[in-house]
Amino acid sequence: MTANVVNPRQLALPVARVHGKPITSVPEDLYIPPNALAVLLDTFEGPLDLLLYLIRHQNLDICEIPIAKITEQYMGYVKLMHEFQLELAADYLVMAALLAEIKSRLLLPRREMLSLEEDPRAELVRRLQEYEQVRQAALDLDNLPRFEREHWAAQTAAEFEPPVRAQPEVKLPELLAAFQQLLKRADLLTHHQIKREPLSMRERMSRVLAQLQGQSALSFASFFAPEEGRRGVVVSLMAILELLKAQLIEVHQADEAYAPLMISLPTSPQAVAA
Amino acid sequence: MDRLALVLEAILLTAAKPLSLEQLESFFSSEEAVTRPQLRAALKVLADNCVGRSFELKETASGYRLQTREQYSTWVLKHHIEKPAKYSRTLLEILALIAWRQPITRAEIEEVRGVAVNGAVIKTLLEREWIRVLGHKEVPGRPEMLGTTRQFLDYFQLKSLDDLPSLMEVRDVDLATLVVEAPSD
Amino acid sequence: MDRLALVLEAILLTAAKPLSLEQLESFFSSEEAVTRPQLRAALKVLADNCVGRSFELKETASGYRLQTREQYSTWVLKHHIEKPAKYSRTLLEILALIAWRQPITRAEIEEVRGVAVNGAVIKTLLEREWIRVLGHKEVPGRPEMLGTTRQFLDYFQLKSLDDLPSLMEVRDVDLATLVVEAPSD
Repeated sequence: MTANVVNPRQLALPVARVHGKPITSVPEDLYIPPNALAVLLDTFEGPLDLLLYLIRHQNLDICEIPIAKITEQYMGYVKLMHEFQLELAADYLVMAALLAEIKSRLLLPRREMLSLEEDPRAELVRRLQEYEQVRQAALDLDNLPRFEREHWAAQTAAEFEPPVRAQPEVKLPELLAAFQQLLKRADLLTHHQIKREPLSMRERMSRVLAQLQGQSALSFASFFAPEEGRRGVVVSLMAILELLKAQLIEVHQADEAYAPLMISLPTSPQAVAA
Repeated sequence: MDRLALVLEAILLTAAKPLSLEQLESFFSSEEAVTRPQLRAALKVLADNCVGRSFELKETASGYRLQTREQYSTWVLKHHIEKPAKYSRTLLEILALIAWRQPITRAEIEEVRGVAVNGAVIKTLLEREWIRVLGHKEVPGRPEMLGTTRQFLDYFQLKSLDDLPSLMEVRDVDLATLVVEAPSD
Repeated sequence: MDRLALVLEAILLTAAKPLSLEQLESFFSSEEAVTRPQLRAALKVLADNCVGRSFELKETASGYRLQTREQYSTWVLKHHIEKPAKYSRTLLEILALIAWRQPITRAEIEEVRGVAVNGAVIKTLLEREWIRVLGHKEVPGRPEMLGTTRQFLDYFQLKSLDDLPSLMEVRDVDLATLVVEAPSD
């Protein structure tokens, strides 16, 4: 729905005064059936759009509009709307008030020239120009080649293997932050005291190695005695990790999910010597 | 076409959206050691090799896309029963104002257009992901400031807002030229 | 490539599924007067023009389609590697508890956190192979004791659990200096 669609003849409003010739009467073609009038009103984006139409329809320049003439045409329009009791958007009435003000000013005797900022005509021309700019921009935008109107994504079929699902990434600081929050909440430190026990860990390392002597392999779990409590288990785990790090023991896992970890002495002789 | 250009063609012909240089880079492993200049050169080779085909390589705001050329739209359109959406003047004017004058508030849109902004239009534009809320203006009521998105640029085949057509000129008003006529009544 | 072959290329590059000869025919108006033999000949031209490209014309049971050649699957498959979601705070807290306080049972985790442990979280951590069952606690119900794995250490680039900051350190360290903002998007 653009203004271009509107049949210009329907909008050929009577000119109030052309080159000094006084207005005769409202021509018959102004009396559009109310329904048609409502449709016409719909084709305008607002009072500025209607005014622009009236100006452009008479091949006038915005900067040189005969304010009085345009005002009269606009008022004629608004009056018509009232006569047909069509609900007119408040914006149209606001514009009518502005035009009426301009008109009344023009009736006043010429005093000293108003400055541009004070002159309501200048303000109206500025707004009309600004609006015309937007109206043109909207047309330009619509004329740009558009995706899925002029262009479509060129796609080839590619049905290869099922997609790989990636795991979320997390960094140590995030883990620390989560833990810190938890600690603050639970106030763990006041209730539980956990200390590193390097000495007991060294001792446990020896014990693990001793257990493995003469054995082909022992399950990882067999190094943990739950009756020793949490601390004991942690020490065992740390001991085993230390031994692994020092390559004093090896850990194996059968090639299946969640198979038990098996611990053994290393097979290479130099590692045993270490 | 060299191998890299062919791989890029395969990637772009199976992409759901435009891909940036950075995204294209991520398709290659570190062993493949594909550099940015190589990528750019291969994209150029690909673009050249689309001459004389029904599709072209287009760079928009979010990246590169292979798309059918405009002259084939007559036939391509027939895939769809419905014609592509036509947007109302209201929507296009509001979108144009947001595009050219962003960041802009509803009140500012209303001021220029001289009419109240229909909330449904803003909602449509937001849902279409052509516009987004850029922030709030620090004036009473903290109104939302609206701006366009990358998708908007992608849809209108633009690389950046600079590619928007220039606005028609606004001339200074010379009061002397304003025709002052005595009203008829 | 002749015009008809180009139009067919554009149609097939924008088709959601393979198109039969009959379906392809329906893209042309009666004025265009495209005959079956012409269509077949144009498809042959198109197929020949796909030599040296990343895609080929394939005739399947339901019709013709343009598809990526298999040798490009390595790269094309990477479209599917979606950026993974982030782990929840709950998961990180549980993982942290297991790391610092291993071996630990679910009941003990619940005691510290004050809420029931979501089984799905433990499952995720087990699947990710960051935690494992160290054994069973010799108390009624013989609950599983959980601990971290070598993969956990490897992932977080720790040589051993000793490299984890002590509880005191965790409490006092200024994490603002540690937590690097993940890049958005």
